[in-house]
Formats: sequence, structure tokens, C-alpha cells
Amino acid sequence: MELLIWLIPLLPFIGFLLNVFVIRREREAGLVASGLVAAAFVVTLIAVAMLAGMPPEERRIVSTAWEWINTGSFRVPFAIMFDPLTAVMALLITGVGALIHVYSIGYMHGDPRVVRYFAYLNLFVTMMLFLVMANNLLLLFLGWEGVGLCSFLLIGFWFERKSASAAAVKAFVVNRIGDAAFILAMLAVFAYFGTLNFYGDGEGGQLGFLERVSDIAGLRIGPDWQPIFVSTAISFLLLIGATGKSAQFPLFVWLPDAMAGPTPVSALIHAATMVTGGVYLMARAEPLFVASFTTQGWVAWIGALTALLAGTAAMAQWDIKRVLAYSTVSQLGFMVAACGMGAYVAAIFHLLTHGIFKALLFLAAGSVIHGTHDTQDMRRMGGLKDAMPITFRTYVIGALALAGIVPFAGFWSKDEILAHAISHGQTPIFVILFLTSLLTAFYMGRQVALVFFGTQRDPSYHPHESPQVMTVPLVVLAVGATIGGAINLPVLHWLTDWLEPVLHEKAGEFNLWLALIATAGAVGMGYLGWWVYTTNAAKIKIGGKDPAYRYSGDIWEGMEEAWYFDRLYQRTVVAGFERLADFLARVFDPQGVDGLVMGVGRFFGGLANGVRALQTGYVRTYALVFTVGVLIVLGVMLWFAR
Amino acid sequence: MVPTSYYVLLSAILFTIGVLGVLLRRNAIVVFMSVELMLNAANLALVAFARERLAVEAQVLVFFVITVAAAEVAVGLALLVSIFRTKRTADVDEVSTLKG
Amino acid sequence: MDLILFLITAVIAITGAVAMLVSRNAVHSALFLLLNFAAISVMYLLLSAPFLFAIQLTVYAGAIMVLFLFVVMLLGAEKVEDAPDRIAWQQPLALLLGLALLVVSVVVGLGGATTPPPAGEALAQFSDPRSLGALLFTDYLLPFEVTGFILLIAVVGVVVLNQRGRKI
Amino acid sequence: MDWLTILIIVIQCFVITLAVTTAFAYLTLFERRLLARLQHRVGPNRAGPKGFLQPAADAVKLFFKEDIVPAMADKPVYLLAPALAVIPALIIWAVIPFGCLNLNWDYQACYDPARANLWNILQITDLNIGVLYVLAVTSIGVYGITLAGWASNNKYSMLGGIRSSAQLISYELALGCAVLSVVMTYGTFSTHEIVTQQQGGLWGIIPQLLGFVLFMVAATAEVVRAPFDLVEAEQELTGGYNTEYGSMKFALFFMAEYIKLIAVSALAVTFFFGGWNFPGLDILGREVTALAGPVAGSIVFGLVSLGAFLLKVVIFLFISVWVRASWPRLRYDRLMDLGWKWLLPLGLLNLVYTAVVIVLIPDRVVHSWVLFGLGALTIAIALGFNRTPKPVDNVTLVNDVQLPQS
Repeated sequence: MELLIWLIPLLPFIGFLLNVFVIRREREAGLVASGLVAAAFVVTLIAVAMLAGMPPEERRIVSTAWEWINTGSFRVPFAIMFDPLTAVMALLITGVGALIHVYSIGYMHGDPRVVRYFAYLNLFVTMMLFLVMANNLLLLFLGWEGVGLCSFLLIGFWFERKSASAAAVKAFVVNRIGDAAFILAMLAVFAYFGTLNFYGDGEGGQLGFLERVSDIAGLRIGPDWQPIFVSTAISFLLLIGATGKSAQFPLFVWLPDAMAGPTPVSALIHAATMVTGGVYLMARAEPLFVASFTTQGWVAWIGALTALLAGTAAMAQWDIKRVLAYSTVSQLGFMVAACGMGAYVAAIFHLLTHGIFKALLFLAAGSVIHGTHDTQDMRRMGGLKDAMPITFRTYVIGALALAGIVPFAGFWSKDEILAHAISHGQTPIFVILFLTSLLTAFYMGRQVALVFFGTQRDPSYHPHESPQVMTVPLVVLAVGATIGGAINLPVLHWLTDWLEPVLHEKAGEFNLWLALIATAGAVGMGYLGWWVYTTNAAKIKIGGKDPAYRYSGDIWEGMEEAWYFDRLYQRTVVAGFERLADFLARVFDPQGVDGLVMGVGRFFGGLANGVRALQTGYVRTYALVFTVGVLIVLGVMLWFAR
Repeated sequence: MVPTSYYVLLSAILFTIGVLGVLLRRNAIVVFMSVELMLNAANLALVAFARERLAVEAQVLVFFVITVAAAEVAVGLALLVSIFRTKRTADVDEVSTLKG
Repeated sequence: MDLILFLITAVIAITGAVAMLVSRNAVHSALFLLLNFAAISVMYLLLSAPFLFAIQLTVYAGAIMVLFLFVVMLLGAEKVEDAPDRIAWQQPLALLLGLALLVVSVVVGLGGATTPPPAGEALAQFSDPRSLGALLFTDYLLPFEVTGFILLIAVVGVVVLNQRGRKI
Repeated sequence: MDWLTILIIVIQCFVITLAVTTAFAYLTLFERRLLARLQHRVGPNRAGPKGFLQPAADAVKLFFKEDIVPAMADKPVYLLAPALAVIPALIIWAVIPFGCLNLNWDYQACYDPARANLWNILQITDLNIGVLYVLAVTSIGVYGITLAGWASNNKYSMLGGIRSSAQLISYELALGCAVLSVVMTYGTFSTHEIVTQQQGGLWGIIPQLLGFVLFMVAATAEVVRAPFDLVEAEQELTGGYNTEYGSMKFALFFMAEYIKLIAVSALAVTFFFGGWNFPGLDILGREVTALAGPVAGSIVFGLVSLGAFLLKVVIFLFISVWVRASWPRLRYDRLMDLGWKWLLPLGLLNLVYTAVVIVLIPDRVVHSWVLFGLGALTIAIALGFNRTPKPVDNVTLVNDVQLPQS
């Protein structure tokens, strides 16, 4: 069993090594990469089956490969673990990952750097698996940074494009802010628990810190008049880390730009898996978050605010992928808000369903882009439903799932979050989230209408359906998006039971009225969106304004610009840094640093000039001085030897 | 028996003469000889103390000193010959270009 | 008896050293130093270290001083001090320092010295070259081999230094 | 040390000095007569019967010649040099055992190294570093020649002196290697013990055949005898280091050379030919003791051993003269070549395999013969190397001269 769970991350890693060092041809690269990830999926399935065969309270396997760091009291084992939460994450990563690998074979066909692409992709899967399987914060951080690196490499995969490399750098830099907080959180955890392990190894060794949260209960730091609970400090730092990785307010700005990467990358990394790392972290560190009432409030509000902000922004986008990107941010906001309200199972549930249907939507969008010869602007599309029937149908299924229409997967998970909010009296959060879900339905209706209905507004290309290697994953994912909600149906609540050993949560009540109202609202808003943009299709011009712009004016422009956050950061933080760098380069470096260095040089130069006179070159004089020294030493020794 | 201190006294005198040779003489070869004299003076003191304690190890040490001194003389004289070839003199004061 | 021998030898040794210091001719210096070395080798005999006596004669008198003489003769560097001393001020200072050094080293050297033990089994052991050899090839084997290596390097170094027709 | 001991030592020194000086005088006659015979001529035969008074005549002539000191010579060193040449040649005799005459009238003590008070008046002293003493004294033998060459202020002398220091230092190493092999074979520095261990016919030449060859070559070079007498090569250096010396001072150099020759022969006998041993010596001692008592036994033993020793030395001297009469002088670079590239490596090789064989085979007889075989093999291989002299740039062989085509 331990060997089996080591196989899960190692199989993609082998693929990475093969792609880096051995494989030179495109075809082999795709096959090896997809094959090994698929194999990892199979291994994960077997592992899950074996895990299910154990008694619920024993469902955690910890395996230590070697002592990674051992410096005195700071010891970190290279240990991974496998428990129900990890299991579902690993299933999502390897399953969706395998499909996206297969899809990539078709999508990336003909690109000159395909081998490198698959190497990155395999490395990403490895790192993501380490992230979810790590048994300590440091190994998790390794995965965390590893996926960040892969994200950077893949966003900037077409680095010839200025925008792509700029977006890559932006993603990397914004994530650093969160990572800094993560490191601080690690230091705090080590300071207060003396270990970075989540759980003990089950063999009588030291317990992990998640099992010892009670150690810091009531422990306060800070000045007497304004103390902070240690749990609040740690969990808040982790929250900041999560906002970076999961693109939450205020650090969400990098995700829409990240769409500059290849579309399968957007599907895998920036929708299904990596960006959910923050949510996973919160679920994993649930005991810490639950211990802090303050942080929980912040989490809920940040999630809700992000959901609303991104939802509105998604409404006004023209780029087919940016719509989905803002939608992703919005849905991540849902999950985070769920975490903040204590509905961790719902958050994970939504994470899983979202992972499936958002991957489906991205892949379908990729198929559209592929079929329209790299067109991304929806104003140049329209009427594609006849040219790309499979893409159209799967896209609609994805849209229905995202909009939360019965019986598609998205409905069940979103409904669970809303129900939890209302049943726990989180009314303001509920209102925001409900509003956002309505907006979601609206912009998905808009998008479907813009892309597939009406007539083709740009006649410069001939749309065609994508090859089978791309459509088959779409169909598989569409099936998942349709029936995926079954894993946690209100009556059966399999997922809740499965995660019970980790998250200790009971299934919530199913709120029939809420479900009815939400469905009705979603259907209505979805139809409204579709109707507005099909009837006004004629008014949409390439490069023109949105029909809704007439009614809302500046607000619409604000939504289009995602409420000017980019511009804000550009004018404050970035401008400030630029000015600082300018100061350092033009003033401080030549005058301060160079002055210091040259000053030291000049000082010693002067000193040397003075001392030079002593160096006569006469060996005999040196010997004389030497003798004086010997005499002094001997004299001192004599004096003290008395 | 002759007291050890007599030998030590002799050794001290010889050592001082060696030092004076280094400080006063300008002929590089004589300077070198003075260094050898100092080595010998040290050896003498060493053997005298060894005799007092009957320590054979000190004889071993003197043996090493003598051997290494032989190597040192060989290299040193080779250097002197090299210097003489370029400078045409064995005056140590002439070899003073390395100065501030 | 021993004391008389010691005094005679000591006078010879000091005479040789002083004469080495004051002779203007380098060959004479070398010969006086040879006298001094011979006296020191006799001292080793008096100190019951006959092996060192033989080594002193062979290495210092037989090899090192020959080498000195050889170099002096080869270079014709018997008299290099005919030119005026450029740092003559150093001479009185050097004498003064020498005196101080003598005083200090005498005081230091006489600190722990006493009369050595009389003859006996231990002394026979001390003067037997066998015990020295045994020590040399057991406890001091590594230093011994290192010394051999140093000699080898010295040989190579001398050959390299005195190659003709090549700039070093 | 009581006065008797000192008296005996003084007498010993006196006798040996006289004996050696006389031996030198008659060695010259021996050599001249022998050379004459070897070269088919008569040799000195006028002074006394068969020229026996010739050495005395020479001595008288040298004593009464005018004593000249060159004007530009470095006078003290010039005068010191002959003395420095003679002294080592004389003091080396201190450790050579001529025989064994035990004054405790117990000839058996000669064979017993454990007996501390060995009253042997035929050896001045038996040092526990005897062999090292020999090496030390030979190593300072170079001063006389070198200083004579330098002090004469004569370029031929100078060249001779420089040549001598280089030659002597070079061959000293090979000599040391050969002697140390002997020391290793017998496990002692004491010359007397080396001799007693060769009792019974198993002489040093058997384990140390190669050592003997090396010793002879190196020793001949050490005493600058032909064919290694480049220091005084008359044809090139007009006499070499002693060009400027005359009368008694020249006689001293001459004397030193011949005494050293005798000493080297004596050492060769001591190291390789059993010293004063000869087969049946102990039987003789036992029989005479049984016949006429221990005093007579001891005296007869001593005298016979002395005779045996002298006989062996004379054989060596004969060989030396023979070599001088037969072989031409080496060229200087070939001399250095021989010393550094043949004798020294062979000496080291000998040292190494002697050590290995002695450690591996504890039995004295067996390892002696094994070493003999190894020595013979090494000599054969060394001689088997093609010793054709490599062409030197300034020499043109007759065969290489291109004759103009007619």
C-alpha cells in the first residue's frame, strides 16, 4: 500500500524525466505523458479502493521515504500520506489531468515545443500530487512552489508573445505575496508546535500539529492591550497564502491574465487543480481555521466578495477564456466562502464538480478556439452550433452545470453551500452568493448565445469540428458534469461520509424551497442572458460595445475592467516600486554603494601609501624587526612565567 | 656529568651568533650559514634536554631537523644560484626590488 | 674528564661560530662553520647520542658544507661585502638586540635544566641506534616518509630551478 | 676510563699510524714494481736490493725539497688542505678490525658479541655505529681536495677541486647504499660484529654480491683511483688539485690517497671477505689452547687472524694496481652517468630486495644464497644492457663523414 501511494506521484515524475532526458519526438511525448498520468489515475483508483476497505477511523496511511532535513530540533521527513481528502483530490488531479493530457495531444499538435510542454505538464501533475499528498507543511510548500513554477512556465509557454511572458511574470510575482505569508505561517507553526507534520506517522511517534491544535487554544501573542490568538495569526497567514494561490480578493488579478497560456493549461492548472490548492489547504488545516472565529469571518467575506466581484466582471468580458477565468475566480470565491462558513465538505464537493465542469468548459472553449483558427474574441464568433456539434453540446452541458441547473453537477454542490449559509444564519453571505449564482447563469447564457447562436460575424475563417482526440475527453467530462453531483446527493451524502474521518462534518439538511427558488432563478437568468444576446445579435460589432452598455453605462465599463483593480495596483504598488527601483539605480547605487566601496578602496589606498615606507626591501631589516618581535614575545612569556 | 644548563648556555650563545650573522652579514651564503648555525644550536639544546630525560624521541626529532635542513639547503642554494645568475651578486641588499 | 672535554669543545664551537661571523671571506666562514659543526658533533658524542654524531658529520659536514663550499667556489662569491653598507645604522642595533636575545634565551633556557642522570641501562638504551631506529620505523613512520618526500621534492625543485636556457 | 685503557689506546693509535704510513711507503714501491711488470719494464731497482730502499729515498727527497707557497694563494687554507686530506684517511682506521687478539687470553670471546669487555688490541674501538662512522669520515674526505683546488688560485686546481667535490658526493651515495645493504644483512653497525658473523665461510660476498660490486666501483671512485682519477688527470688538468703543491705537502696528498686505498681495501675485506676470518681459524685456536694453554692460544689466534687479514688486503691492493694498469680513464659525463644512473639505482634495488628477502626467509644460509642468486641475476641484467655510448653532438664518427664523390 505504501509503495502504491508512492507510485502515484512518481509515475508522472518518471514521465517528466523521460520527456526531459529521453524523448525527442512529439508523438511519443504525448503518449508517454498521457499514459503515465492515466496509469497514476488507475493506481489512485486502486489505492482508493483499498482505503475504502479499511475501517473509517483508520483511513490514513503515512509513509516516510527518508529524513529530508535533520538539523537539531528541526526535523522534516520526506513523508506523504493518503487519506479520504487526499484521495478525492488525487482522483480529480489524475483523472482530469489524464483527460487533459489526451486532449493536449490534439490541441498542441504541430507546436515546435510539444515535448517540453508535456514535460512541464507531467511535472505539474507530480507537484500537484505532492501538494495534496504531503504530510507536512514543508513538503506541501514544495508542491505549492512546484505548481507555481509549472504555472509560470506554462503561462509563458509561448514566450515569444510579450503578453504571455508578462502574464507569466505577473502570476509568479503576485503568488510570491501569498507565499511569503505561507512561509511565515510555517515558521509560526514550527515555533508553536515544534513540528511541521500534519499528522503523526501512526507508529507512536510525535503527533502532527493538526492533531494538537488544542495546544495553542487560548494562547495569545502581541501587546497586552491588543492580543491576537495564535490560531488566528497562523490561520490568517495561511489565508493570505491561499488568496494568492486560489486567486482571491485582493490577489485575484493574475488569473485572468494567465489565460495567455495554452487552453488545456488553463483548464488543468487555472481551473481544475492548482487554483484549488488554497481551498485544499484550508480544508486540510481545518482544525486551525475552526479554532479561530476571526479568521473564519475573514475567509467567508473574502470568498463572498471575490465571488461577486469576479461574477460581475465575467459578465462584461468579450474574450471567451476571460469569461471562464473570471467565472473560475468567482466559483473559487464560492468555495472559500463555504470554508469560511465551516462547510468544508460542501467546499470540497464544489471543488470536485467545478473541477470537472470548468475543465469541460475550458476544453470546449479550446475546441472552439481550435476550430476557429485561434479566435478568442466572442464578437468575431456566432452561429458555431452547426459547425461544431459535439463541442456545442458538451459546452452547453458545462454551462448548465456551472449555472446550477438541476440535475447537473454544479447544482448540487452550489446548492449545498447556499443551504449551509442559510441554515447557519449567514444571511449577508447568502445574499451575495445567491446574487452571484444568478449572475453566473446570466453570463453563461450570454456566452452560449454569443458563441454558438446567431450568425457568424467574422467571415474570415471556416469553423470546423475538432479531431476525436479532443472531443472524446470532452464527452467524458460532459458525462462527469452531468452525473458528478451523484457523489453527494442530499439523501445519500456519500462524500460527506467519506470525508467524515478528516473533516468531522455531518450532512446538512436539504432545503427544498431554496433549491426550487435557486433553480428557477438560474433558469430565468440563463434564459435572459441567452435571450438578450440572441435578439441583439445583430447589434454586436467586431470591436464594438456591448448591447447592455447602453443601459448601465460606466458600471458596465467598470465590470469590463474588473473594477479597475489592475489599474489601481499599477498606479500604486507597481508605480511605487518602479520609483524606488529608479531611485536605487540612479541615486543610491552610484552614490551610496559605489561611494562606500570606492571610499573603502581610497582609505586603504591612502593607508598603504603611508605604510609603504616601512617596506624597504632589505631582508636584513625585516629580520631585525622580526628579532624585536621574538624578543617581545619571549619577554612577555618570561614576565608571566615568573 | 656535565649539567644540562652548560649545553643550553652554549646553545644560546651559538644561536645568538647565528642571529647576529643574519642581521649583520650581507653575503647571502653567509646569511644562510648563520641560519644553519641557528638550527644546530637548537638541535644541541634539544639533545641536551633529551639526555636529561633519556628521551629517544628527541633524537628522532633532531634527525628530522637535520634531514629537512639538508633539503632546505639544497633548495636555498639553488635559489641563490638562480639569483646570482640574474643579479651577478650574492649581496642580500641588492635583492631589494620588492619594496614599497 | 667529561667537563674538560666539554669545555674544550665548547670553546672550539664558539670560536668557530664567532670566526664564521667575522671572517670577510665566505670560504673561511664556511670552514669555521665546519669546525663548529664538528665540535657540535663531538657534543653529541658527549651527550651519548652517537647516531646523531655520525649523522651530523655525514649530513652537515659531509654534504651541506660541501654544497656551500661548492656554491661559493662556483659563483666566486667569496667577497661581496667590499661595497659600503647601505644600512649601516643597523649594525649597532643588531648587536644590541643580539645581546638582549642572549640574555633572554639564557634566562629561558636555564629555567628547567638540571644535571642529567648517570649511566645505566636506560642510558645504554638511549645511546643505542637500535632504539632510535625502532622508533623511527614504528611511531614516526609517517613523518619519516614525509621527510623522504620532502627530499624528493627538494631534488625536483633544485633541478627545475637550475635548468639552463629556460625562463622560470 | 682508567689510565691503562688510555695508555693502550694511545699505543694502538701510534702503532697503527706508523704501520699505515709504512704500508703507504711500501705500497708505492709495490705499485711501481707491479706496474712495471705489467707493462714489461723493470721499475725502481737501484736503491737497495730489488729497490727496497726506494721509498726511503723518495721520502728524503720530499722532505728536503723547497717549500713553496704561491703568492696569490689563500695561505691558511692552502696550508690546511693537505692536513684535511690526511686526517680522514687516518682516523678511519679506528674502527677497522685487523684481527682478534684477546688480552683476557680467551680467544672464544672474539666470536661472542654478547661479551662486553672485549679486550681486542687489534682494533682500536668497536663503536656501535662503526659503519656510520666509516661513512661519516669518508664523507669529509672531500674537503682536502676541494680546498686545495680552491686555495691554490689556479684554474686547473680549481677545476680539479670542483670535479672532486661533485664526484665524491655522487659516489658517496652508491657507497652508502652498498654499505647499508651489508649492515642490513648482518643487522649491526659494529664492524667487529660484522666480521664475527661471517665466521664459517659464509662471507659477505655471498649475500651481497651486487653490494660488493657496487662497493668496489664506488670505493675506487671515492679514493679517486684509476679509472676514476679525473680529479688529478694529468693530461687534462696538469695534475689537478695538487698542481701548486710541492715537497711535503704534496707528499701528504699522495699519502692520503694511498692510505685511503689501503683503508678501502681493508673495509672491503671486512665487509665482504670475512675480515680476519678464514676457514679453520677456530680449530687452530682450540688446538693451540689445548696444546699450550689459553695465553698461547689467544696470541696465536690473534697473529694468524692478523696475517689472514693482511693477506686479503694485499690481494685487494694487487687488484687495484692491476685495474690501474689495465683500464683507461672515464670521460667526466660518463663518470656522472655511471654514478647516478647505474650505481645508485642498483644500490637502491639491492637495498630493497635485501630487506625483502631477509624478512621473508629467516634462515641465514638460505637467504644468503637466494641473495647471491638475485645479485648475480641483477649484475647479469645490468651488464646485458646495451651500453653503446650515445653520440655526443661534437663528436663525428668516422663512418659518418661523407666523402666527396669523385
